[in-house]
Amino acid sequence: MTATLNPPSTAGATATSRRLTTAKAIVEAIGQEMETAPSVILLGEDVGAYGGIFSSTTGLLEKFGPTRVLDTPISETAFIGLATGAAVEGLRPIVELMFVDFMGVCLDQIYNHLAKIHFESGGNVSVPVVLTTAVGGGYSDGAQHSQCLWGTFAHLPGLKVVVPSNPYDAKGLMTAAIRDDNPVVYMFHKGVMGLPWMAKNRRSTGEVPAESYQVEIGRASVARRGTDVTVVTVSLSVHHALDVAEQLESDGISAEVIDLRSLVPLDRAAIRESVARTGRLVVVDEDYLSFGMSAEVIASVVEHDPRMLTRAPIRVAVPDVPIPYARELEYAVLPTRARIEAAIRGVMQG
Amino acid sequence: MTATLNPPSTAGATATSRRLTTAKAIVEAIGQEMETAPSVILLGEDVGAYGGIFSSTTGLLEKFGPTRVLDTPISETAFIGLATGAAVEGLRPIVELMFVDFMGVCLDQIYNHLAKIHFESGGNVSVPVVLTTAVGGGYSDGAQHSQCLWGTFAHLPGLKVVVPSNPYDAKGLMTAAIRDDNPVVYMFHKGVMGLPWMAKNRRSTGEVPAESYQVEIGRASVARRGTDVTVVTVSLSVHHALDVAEQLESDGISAEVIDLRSLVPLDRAAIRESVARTGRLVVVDEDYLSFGMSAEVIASVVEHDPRMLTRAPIRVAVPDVPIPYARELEYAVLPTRARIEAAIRGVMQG
Amino acid sequence: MTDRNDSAAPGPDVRRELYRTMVLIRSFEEAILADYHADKKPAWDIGAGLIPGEMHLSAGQEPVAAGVCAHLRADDAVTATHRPHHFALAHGVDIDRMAAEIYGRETGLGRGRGGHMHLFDPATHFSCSGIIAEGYPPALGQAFAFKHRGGDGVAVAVTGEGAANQGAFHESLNLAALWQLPVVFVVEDNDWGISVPRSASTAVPDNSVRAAAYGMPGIRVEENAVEGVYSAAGEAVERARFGGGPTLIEVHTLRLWGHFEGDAQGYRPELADVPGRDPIPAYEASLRADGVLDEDEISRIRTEAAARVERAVQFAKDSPHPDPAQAREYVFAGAS
Amino acid sequence: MTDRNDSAAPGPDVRRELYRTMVLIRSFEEAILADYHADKKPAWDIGAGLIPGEMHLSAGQEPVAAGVCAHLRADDAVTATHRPHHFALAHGVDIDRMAAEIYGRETGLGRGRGGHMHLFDPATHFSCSGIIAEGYPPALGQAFAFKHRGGDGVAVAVTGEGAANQGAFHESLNLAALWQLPVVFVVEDNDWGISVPRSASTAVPDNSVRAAAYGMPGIRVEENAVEGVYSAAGEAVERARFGGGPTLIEVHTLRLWGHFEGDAQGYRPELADVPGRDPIPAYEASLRADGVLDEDEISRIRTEAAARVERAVQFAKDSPHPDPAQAREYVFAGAS
Ligand SMILES: Cc1ncc(C[n+]2csc(CCOP(=O)(O)OP(=O)(O)O)c2C)c(N)n1
Ligand SMILES: Cc1ncc(C[n+]2csc(CCOP(=O)(O)OP(=O)(O)O)c2C)c(N)n1
Ligand SMILES: [Mg+2]
Ligand SMILES: [Mg+2]
Repeated sequence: MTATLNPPSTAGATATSRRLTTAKAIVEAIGQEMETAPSVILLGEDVGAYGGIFSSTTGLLEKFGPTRVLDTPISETAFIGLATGAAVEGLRPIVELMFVDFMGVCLDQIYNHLAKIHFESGGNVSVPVVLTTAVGGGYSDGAQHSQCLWGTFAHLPGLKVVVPSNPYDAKGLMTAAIRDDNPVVYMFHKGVMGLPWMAKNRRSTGEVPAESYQVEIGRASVARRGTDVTVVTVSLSVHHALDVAEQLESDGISAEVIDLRSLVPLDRAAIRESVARTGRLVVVDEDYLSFGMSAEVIASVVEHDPRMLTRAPIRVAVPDVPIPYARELEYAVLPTRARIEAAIRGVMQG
Repeated sequence: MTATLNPPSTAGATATSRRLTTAKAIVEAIGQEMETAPSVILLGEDVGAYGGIFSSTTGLLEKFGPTRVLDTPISETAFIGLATGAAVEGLRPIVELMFVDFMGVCLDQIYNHLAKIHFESGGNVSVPVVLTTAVGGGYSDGAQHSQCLWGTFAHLPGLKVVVPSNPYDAKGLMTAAIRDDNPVVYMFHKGVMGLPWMAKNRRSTGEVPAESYQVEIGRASVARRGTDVTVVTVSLSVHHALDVAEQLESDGISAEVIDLRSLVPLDRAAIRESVARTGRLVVVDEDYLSFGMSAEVIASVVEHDPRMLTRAPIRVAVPDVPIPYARELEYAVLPTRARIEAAIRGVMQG
Repeated sequence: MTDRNDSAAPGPDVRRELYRTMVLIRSFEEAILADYHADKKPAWDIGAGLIPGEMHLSAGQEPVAAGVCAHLRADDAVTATHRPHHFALAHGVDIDRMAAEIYGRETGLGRGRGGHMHLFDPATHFSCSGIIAEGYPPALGQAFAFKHRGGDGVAVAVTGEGAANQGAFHESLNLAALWQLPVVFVVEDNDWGISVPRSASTAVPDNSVRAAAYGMPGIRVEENAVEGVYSAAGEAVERARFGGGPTLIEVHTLRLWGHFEGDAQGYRPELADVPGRDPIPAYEASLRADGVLDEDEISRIRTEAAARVERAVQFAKDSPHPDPAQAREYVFAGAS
Repeated sequence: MTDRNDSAAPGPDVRRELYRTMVLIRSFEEAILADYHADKKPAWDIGAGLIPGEMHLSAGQEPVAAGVCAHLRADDAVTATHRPHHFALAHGVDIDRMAAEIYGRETGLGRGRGGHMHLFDPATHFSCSGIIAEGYPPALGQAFAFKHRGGDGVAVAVTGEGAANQGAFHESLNLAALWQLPVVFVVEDNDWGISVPRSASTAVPDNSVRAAAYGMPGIRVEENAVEGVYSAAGEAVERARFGGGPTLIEVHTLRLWGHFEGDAQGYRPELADVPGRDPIPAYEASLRADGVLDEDEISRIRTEAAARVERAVQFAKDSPHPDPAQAREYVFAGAS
């Protein structure tokens, strides 16, 4: 797969597009699919009247009623497992795990059942479930409500993993996820949703076509072209990386920013294609540093050809520490613009 | 940290050493610590009369009685959490998760509680728990009983992770784990235990000193010296790598084998020191390929200096597929001697 | 809790059928037992032989599967446990493809990918899982789908008594009762969870009392009585099918053999008594005494069962092994 | 289930103390409420201000904490939930260091690492957790350690009614009952799990019936009655302390404010009635009517509480922020 050049605020624009937040783009995709496919149902904690703690389901109960949009008890194992069984029988459930941090109470259903049934059945059973979940920190929610953990999900076979960074991709990936016959873990960072009650981020609102469309799962996008250094990242860190790249332009540093969008499948070709041109690699990852995405990106390049890297790559990630509560501490471990900038400057000198 | 040269069957030998299986070495370490420290207790499924499904607790109930060796209900969340609370109050529990594959029913207690309490308490609370668990496949136990998953545990901060490959290290690491004030996940591969009912493996039995000793957590060992290529691996794959290395000697290929022994802390210095000499790297990992140990090992080298690698490194791991049941299929995805040999030969030509 | 409705006692045809099902199951388990052990000697190696891996056989527990599944249609669902053969056969899973899966062949239910703890059969909505109690939640989803589409299908979810202490048990019962899903929860109490006796795992002597925690009917069937199971399950399946919601049934059954093959059961004090508690000879005797079956019929049923199992095993053995070159397939379904 | 023992009704000193505890808690929550919202405007930003992050306040639930903790010693343990302040204060956690933690300061219980859902105080064996029901299992371990060492300490484990449908609840009650651990399980039924009413989450109207599933006594206290809680908890703590094993207590309480701050509660039909159900004025009136407290005493108690809270908040605000250079510390304890 080759990456598509896709600064979504322009390429995604069509005659029918409006500016939406990422949250609204997600809801629109779900609503359109529910409209066309009666088999699509939605369940999870507070997805009904509340509309999703992070506004990922606003208005869907009103539109589709309580037989298709279901608030559940706080029983993640039971209701995620229910989604699996319903999918085996031909429904296409979207099921929300409120925070990815809660995966530990229900991971068995996710990785031993949802993820493996297709394989164990020799391909005879399909399990088309979209598991949506909120990730990320930056607002002092502490060690049990601020994690990204996409590395954990991407390590376990049988799950596709998508992580949109902007409204255009969010809608297209949601449509693709619902139509996919496989389990898809759909991770949205709270900071890209465009929520009215979080720090505002200009890249969380953008042009979104009104009609239904898909963004291909497994395809990275080049969020910004550059020639000196490749910054590979995902989710909220794409915004930060773009901010830094724009600012470094005036210092004569041309940074290319790759938004992976999917971790499984991982668009290794897109990473290599870019690094082949720049020779320099910075990986920015809001998940934990070790045994995760940042190393996988580096390995993808090096196992192809270590000489592609003219400098030692630099990883900007959470340094294997639980996410601290206090703001000063949290921002000392998050991949902030300052850390990204330092890494880019570092790899330019290196 | 620098790796110790430690072919345990010789370096570990002392006047008092006997040949033990890995399982017996583990039991001996636990028994010796229980003898000296009344705070050490042991709990888990079938750890009592049965002696542990993989013989990791044989005879301990008889020796220490039912107040210190406790069979539990099949309630991993409850009894692992119990271990955490007991440790907070000053006991030093060893708690067994029968197969690592079952982590999904109790991961919250492990990674959100056991692992994070020390940090969240600002260092005021310590949680000295040893979580033992069986890993690995190769005997057709299928997709839910054959996983390694050490990459998953190593990715989550707050847990030390040790993975012994032989009786000497198994005893010393167990002693160190019990004495450590931190949670330690102690992963034993069924294939290194020396069980009478599994395929025999000559490296699962070895010299073990009778007295108590520690193997430092976080220190790799050079299981075999070599000059042409560095093979970094862990657990049962160490045995296979050594077998292959011995055999390749006659073809004039000198392979160094690094047994990581610990994944957290990871002995990055030992990896680099070896690769600096050989310039060639093969990583052998029975866990899933992507987003795991194999990439982390490669990244550890490259982020230091990509020029250390004169050839593209090769990963031999489970290719992101659930472990199949049928023998032919399982051995097609496991890191077998044949695959390791091909990788070493490949990296020599490369 | 609720007493079983004796008016639902089975007539002669049903009784014969119950017997036939139990005999078929036992024949199957004996055949697997033999082949499993045949080629693991002299140094017993779990990974060796025609049938490698862990093997949890259901001998002694036939009454549960026979009694429950007698009420099911092929479009009803069953999710079983790590010890699944009796329920698979009683529910009508294709015996040839099931055997082939256990022998790890390409013709198996899962093309040899799953193995004996992972049997998936879309034709009979059958599945099972190697993780304790985690088969319950997917059964809820099957029941949900049946109900959502306006059908009258029922899902049966099975665990052992050891599994009834797992969190998934609780969550599933609550959700099923709350949403009034057409589920029948079955707990097979064989007194043991591997080496741990029920008294060392479960705070109450009778899991059926736990039904009250969810406002659903609960019933315990004693003495491994196939007809007791039949009656209790009949009520429960009917309740589920006609919108009355879930039921919890616990059956006091018997693990005739070890937890898994190779288990010497040194921990089991009542070991010597076990063979005498085999439910099949007992049921056979009662059917003979009641004039439901005579010697000829018994022998015919046994012969037929043996022959059917032999054909299945032969099918398995004659089937091709999976191609290692395809080991990485079936992780993801092709794009839709 | 069991009826509460009215003979254990509290005398005037205890009643005064219950009131004092409730007032202290409310003063604390009001102070946090004010500071939490003070500097998040005009565009409300959850991550901004003196106190950032999610904030779950316990106003309205004071009777539960006051009534339970009145029976505890400092060497008894309490594990609370994401809504932990009332239990922390009632159990005697240092109010200064608790405030400092909430304000994210180096002097906090967790040096600012934990935050309001992660308060750990070894001095009072207090802890809490942001994961629903997952605070129960560690409480079992504390109780186990107390018993194992031959002491008579008791562990109190708290969850909400929503959490009682989580697997950890079931596993913990079974294990505690099985091992007869000195635990008191407390369920705070405030009718809501965020936006989901109890009727949409729980198959039974009364969680105390679930105690029967573990053979332990269960009791429900109605009407947010602090003295009802006091009596029920007195029995339960005594039972635990003297070897009688665990008890389950559910209290029908009240969430006076939103689930977390910023929650507009549009989903809550009875919203207008809520302020009128505040337990503190009601209890105050009854103590006044019974002649236990007069206007002066009430005003003194309120003033003292306000002053204590003000000192704590001041301590917090005067305390240093953590040093970002130490953000990576405390992941592992130093080698022993
Ligand atoms: C979550 C989980 N924990 C532990 C196991 C290991 N295990 C397999 S079977 C078994 C005993 C199950 O006992 P029970 O539920 O009574 O079923 P039985 O084997 O008696 O049929 C155990 C502990 C598992 N498979 N899954
Ligand atoms: C396992 C888990 N699932 C979901 C959540 C998100 N969550 C936090 S509080 C809450 C509601 C809890 O309701 P209840 O137990 O009644 O306590 P209350 O908030 O009413 O005090 C939910 C769903 C969580 N923290 N943990
Ligand atoms: Mg059993
Ligand atoms: Mg509540």
